[in-house]
Amino acid sequence: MSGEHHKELGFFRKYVFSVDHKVIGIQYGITALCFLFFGFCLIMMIRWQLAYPGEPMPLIGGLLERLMGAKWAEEFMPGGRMTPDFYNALGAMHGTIMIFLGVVPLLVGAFGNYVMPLQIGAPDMAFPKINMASYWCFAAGGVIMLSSFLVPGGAANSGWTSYPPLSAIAQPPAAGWPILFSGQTLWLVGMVALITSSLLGSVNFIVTIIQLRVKGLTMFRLPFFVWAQFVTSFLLLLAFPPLEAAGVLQLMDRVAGTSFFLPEGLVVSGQVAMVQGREIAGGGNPLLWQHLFWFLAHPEVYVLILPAMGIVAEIIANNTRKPLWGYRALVYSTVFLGFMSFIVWAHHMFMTGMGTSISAFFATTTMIISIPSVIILTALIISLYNGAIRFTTPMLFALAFLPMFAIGGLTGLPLGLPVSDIPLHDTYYVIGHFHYVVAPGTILAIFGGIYYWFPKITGRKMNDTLGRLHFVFTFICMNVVFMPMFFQGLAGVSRRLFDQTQYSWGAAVQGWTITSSWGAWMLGVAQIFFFINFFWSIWGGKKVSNNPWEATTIEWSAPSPPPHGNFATEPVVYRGPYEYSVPGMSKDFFPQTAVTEA
Amino acid sequence: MHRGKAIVLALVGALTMGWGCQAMADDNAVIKGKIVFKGDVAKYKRSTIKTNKDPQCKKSKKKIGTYAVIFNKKTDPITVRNVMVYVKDGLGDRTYKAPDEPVLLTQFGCEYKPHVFGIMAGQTLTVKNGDATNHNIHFQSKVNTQHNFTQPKKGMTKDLTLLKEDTFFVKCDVHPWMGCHIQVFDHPFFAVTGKDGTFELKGLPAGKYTIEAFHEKFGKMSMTVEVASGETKTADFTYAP
Amino acid sequence: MYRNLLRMLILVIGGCALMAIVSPAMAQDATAPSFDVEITGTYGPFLPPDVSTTGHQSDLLINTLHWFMGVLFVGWGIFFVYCLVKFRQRPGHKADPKPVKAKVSKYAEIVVAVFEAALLVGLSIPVWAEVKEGFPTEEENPQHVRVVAEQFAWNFHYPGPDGVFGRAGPQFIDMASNILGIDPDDEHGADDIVSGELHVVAGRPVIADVTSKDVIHSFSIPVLRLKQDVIPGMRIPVWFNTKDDSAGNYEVACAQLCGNNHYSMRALMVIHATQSDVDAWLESAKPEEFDEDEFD
Amino acid sequence: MSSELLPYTVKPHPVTGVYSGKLGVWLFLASEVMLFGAFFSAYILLKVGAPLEGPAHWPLHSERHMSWMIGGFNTLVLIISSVTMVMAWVSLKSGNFGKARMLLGATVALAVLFLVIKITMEYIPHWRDGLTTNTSNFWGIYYTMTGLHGVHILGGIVVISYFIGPGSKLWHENPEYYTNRIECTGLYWHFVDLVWIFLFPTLYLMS
Repeated sequence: MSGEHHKELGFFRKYVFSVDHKVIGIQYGITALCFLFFGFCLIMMIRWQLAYPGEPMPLIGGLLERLMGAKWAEEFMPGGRMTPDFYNALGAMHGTIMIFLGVVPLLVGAFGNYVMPLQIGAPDMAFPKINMASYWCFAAGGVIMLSSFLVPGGAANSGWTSYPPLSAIAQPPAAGWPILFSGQTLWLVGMVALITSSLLGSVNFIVTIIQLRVKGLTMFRLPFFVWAQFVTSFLLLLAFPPLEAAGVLQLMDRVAGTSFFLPEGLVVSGQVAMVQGREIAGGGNPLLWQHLFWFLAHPEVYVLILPAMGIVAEIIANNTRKPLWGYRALVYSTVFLGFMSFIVWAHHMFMTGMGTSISAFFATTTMIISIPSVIILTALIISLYNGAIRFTTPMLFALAFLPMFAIGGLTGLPLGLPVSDIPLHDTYYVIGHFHYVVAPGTILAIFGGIYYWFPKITGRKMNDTLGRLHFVFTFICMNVVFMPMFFQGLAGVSRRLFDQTQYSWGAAVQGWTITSSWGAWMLGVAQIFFFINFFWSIWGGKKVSNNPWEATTIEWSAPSPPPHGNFATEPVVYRGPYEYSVPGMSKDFFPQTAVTEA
Repeated sequence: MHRGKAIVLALVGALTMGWGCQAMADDNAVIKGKIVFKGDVAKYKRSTIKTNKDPQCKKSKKKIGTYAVIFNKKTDPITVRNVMVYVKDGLGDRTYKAPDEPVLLTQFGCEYKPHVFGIMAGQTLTVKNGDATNHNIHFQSKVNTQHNFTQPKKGMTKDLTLLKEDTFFVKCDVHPWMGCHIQVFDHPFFAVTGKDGTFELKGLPAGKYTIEAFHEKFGKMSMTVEVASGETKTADFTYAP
Repeated sequence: MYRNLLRMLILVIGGCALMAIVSPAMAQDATAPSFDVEITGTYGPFLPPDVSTTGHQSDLLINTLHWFMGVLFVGWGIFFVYCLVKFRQRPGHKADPKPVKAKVSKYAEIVVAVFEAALLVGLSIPVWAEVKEGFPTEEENPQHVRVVAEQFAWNFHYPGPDGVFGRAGPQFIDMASNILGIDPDDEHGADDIVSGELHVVAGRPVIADVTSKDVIHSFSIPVLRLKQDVIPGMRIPVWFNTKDDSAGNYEVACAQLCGNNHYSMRALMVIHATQSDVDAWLESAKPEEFDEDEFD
Repeated sequence: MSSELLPYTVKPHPVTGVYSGKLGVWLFLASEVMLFGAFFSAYILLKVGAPLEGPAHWPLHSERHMSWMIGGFNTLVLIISSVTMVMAWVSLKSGNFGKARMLLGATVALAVLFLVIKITMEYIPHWRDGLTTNTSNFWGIYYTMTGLHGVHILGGIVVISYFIGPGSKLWHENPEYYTNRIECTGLYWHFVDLVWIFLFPTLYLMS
């Protein structure tokens, strides 16, 4: 960090192993968008199997055989029909990739890295080299995860939750392959790399927000987005280590023959106390994993939603031309949400044989945590009141986020109450619920964020017509995909079924499944608008000023794109983040850094 | 070594299904015998396996029974079926090439056919689903890859090769009663007793061999047999549990 | 701006309609479940039929919650759309930065909290205590059955006429003839019956001990609103009772991913009208000798 | 990297009172507490849930063949290394780089001694006696936790060696910055010792 180099950096130092938070943010963004698309492709394949179980996949089946070779196709998609193992692998990897390689790196790694230092007026992150290390750990974890598609036996196929004993006994390494080279083991190794990445990142974020705010920027003058990143970073910092511990323990179970998650008297496929062709002692506890896993994975849910709320809040304040309603309530709710998210984890485990008192405790904490979510949503909706709403492209996405998140949040209620959870647990209702939060919720917010900050990153605006088309089709298709899932779930269809028509309740709602699948493929097609718009606008978009949205927060006072070091002179902050439509001013926005009206 | 190579050539030419080979004139020693049972036959009654979990099973085959112990009650003395007899030791460092013909393992009536069989390392094993239901094939191998795959449709086949010597059980996890026993050899001298309870190891070069019999319930038994060129010797095993 | 909104609305509705028309046309005949018997009841996009004596309570909770969610969502939605229309940017309209005094939202939040608390304390907790821990007493003459899950089958262990389960241990397991590993030397085990089907009597409570041999499964019977994860190494008792007029054939499902054939881990549950029907079935499920000459 | 250091890299922030690195290390240690906390929770859960008899039972204290003497000696080694670490930082504060370097060297030497004792006198003999990772869950978690702690020690050795060797250039360029870095390393090192101070009674003394 001591480098006093004035010379121009070479290509590699500038674009590949860069320590500039903006370059790293873009690296994160591009990589994560690729993963997001890859994860989406996986689910589009799954949707075929769900809609038309056992039918050979048109086009894609042949294409994959070409691409991956006949041997691979023979193992995973003989004759273009996917095997149940491959189906499970696609499901598990879809979840893992979307959450850990797609959405979180986009929200935290890309938006957080690029926007947050600019919004606090800092020249860079507090630890630029650690920032770079964080990105490369993430990239390594991603590569390890993806490489597991190529080992015999395929990628991890025990669900993204990887419940042992299944995950401990699944996928023994093929003869002649090193012990680490089986899908589930690679998944665990990849997770350890990703956890390291998020640990490095979260330390960096917290230190940056605490130490590097410019003069005058008190905590309550921070944009809500920064607050969201701040709380998110604490969640990542404190919730991920237990999963790392669990990952190490499961790795030991798979590699070193321990039985942390394997109880006594296990009979797998008729063999007593034999796992992966090896005798085990037994005496472990399968529920230990679930506790450690959900201790992470519930805060993880808030990691997925808080920064998205931050993005939406920024866009709404900017496009209603008035301050956010209840800024302090938003901040307090977010902090409270962060705390509470650590004591609700066992509501994912109501069906594991829980007694009344424990389930009542976790149901109560779950009901309590729903209150701040309601407050945040209400505050964002009330912010529209008395505004002058501009229907810009990012605003459309931000507005759509509100009802979508409302559906996602509300459908969490029947799952949070233990009794109504009994028929709904592990059904498509759950899938519908959390996809409404993460897909039409978070992903719409991400798109909104891309449209919103694109001018800052490139100096050009994305095309509005294409943006609107993208929005309309994405919004419709998302609902066509996920709304039927509630009906399937109520009907009793379990998740993760290779062929739900085996069950009479599954066969009864197969029509809905097909609707949902078509929605997913249409959703894929709708993204063409985005791809064209995104790549075309980088070079051909309309050139705009430094502050095209007439926004108040600090990032808009920097040049677009910001140079190395971000600000020509260190900015000073004089007021809160959302001083829009201040009475008596000629312009309807009053930037944080402006001394007086310019 | 010369003789060994000759055998290999002969095998390549004329081997069918792993055992039974047309050997050259001086490699034609034969060891044959039967597997006799002395003991209480009534103790090992077979019972019907209830397949009503999956109605498709009955559509292929009306009734199936437990398979661990099957006697040939009509032979005299009573002999045991599904015993694997093979040369354990005595072939020295001769090497044998696996035949091109695949070994077929069929799932029919929710039962494996054959129930016990041998295969040479490198030989193709074709697994076929003959039922209109979903079968899962789970190898409990120790040395070879522990294949675990599914054949959801009737008529599906999959070719596998097992590369190393191994003895293991194969199970269907969808129909838990289904099981079969595979032994992988690096030579062609093995046989499984059938309805007459006899076995024959043909085409052996002259020499002193340890032959072993294996039954999944009664275990292993071995004896030493010396054969001269062209000679036929009898080696009977008796299980008396 | 109005025209833009209108255009978008048309696109949204038109798109939805198009999808709704096109997609079911692509539907195929769903493969019928492959049991020999007909499954009782009609199934559709809402809750499946309920044949248990307790299920109406969770149904009540689910229905109440959905009405509540609907009211909240519509309320939010009306306000949302009102804001979008009323406060759209247009010439002559300016934003008013003064924070509105929104008493309504505060009251709404309090109502939400109180309603949730009421459902939790009034319905969820007591019903959970009843469903999960309110086991029938011996006076109510419950039927006892052991449920042993394995990849990928449900095994139901009936104690036989003596009413006592035979001792079981992994060392006795033979997958073809003794799938649960019942000790052959235990006299209580001699009359035990093991089957892949669950047979119960309408109106007689059932206590089932669920265990697993290998991985985590979930014992799920949607028509009974029953679901219990099956954890290896743990023996978890569950209970249920069926309505008097519920005789018929139903499905038992596995609701927790348990491996590649998770989807085919399905069993038949038969609710008989009378105890004698169950006894007759148990008699028929006894092991019988296999005559190899006839069938080989 | 800009030509100047970021603000508060060396000097403490006027409001928070710490420089960025120190805050970062404290946050990192908070995360480490969660990591080892999870392992200790797993230990307790496994111990409580272990079968009472049979091969997988939790070995009694007398069955463990673990000498509290070796463990105790190792504890002492680590405590001394913590002291040398603090002394190194104190010497840097008073500007005595030579002495600090020697003390850092001593810290590394003690850390290596710890690992050598751990491996040659415990791991290898235990493994030879057939006490391996799949003997029982006690041995599994013993190897996992001490192994993870060993990895932390190894990490410390690498970092301190770097500051003795190539990293020491910084002392001549910016002594305060260098001193800060040694302080951060020291914080980490004390934490690693602290983990051992929890591990030692848990694994060696409690029955």
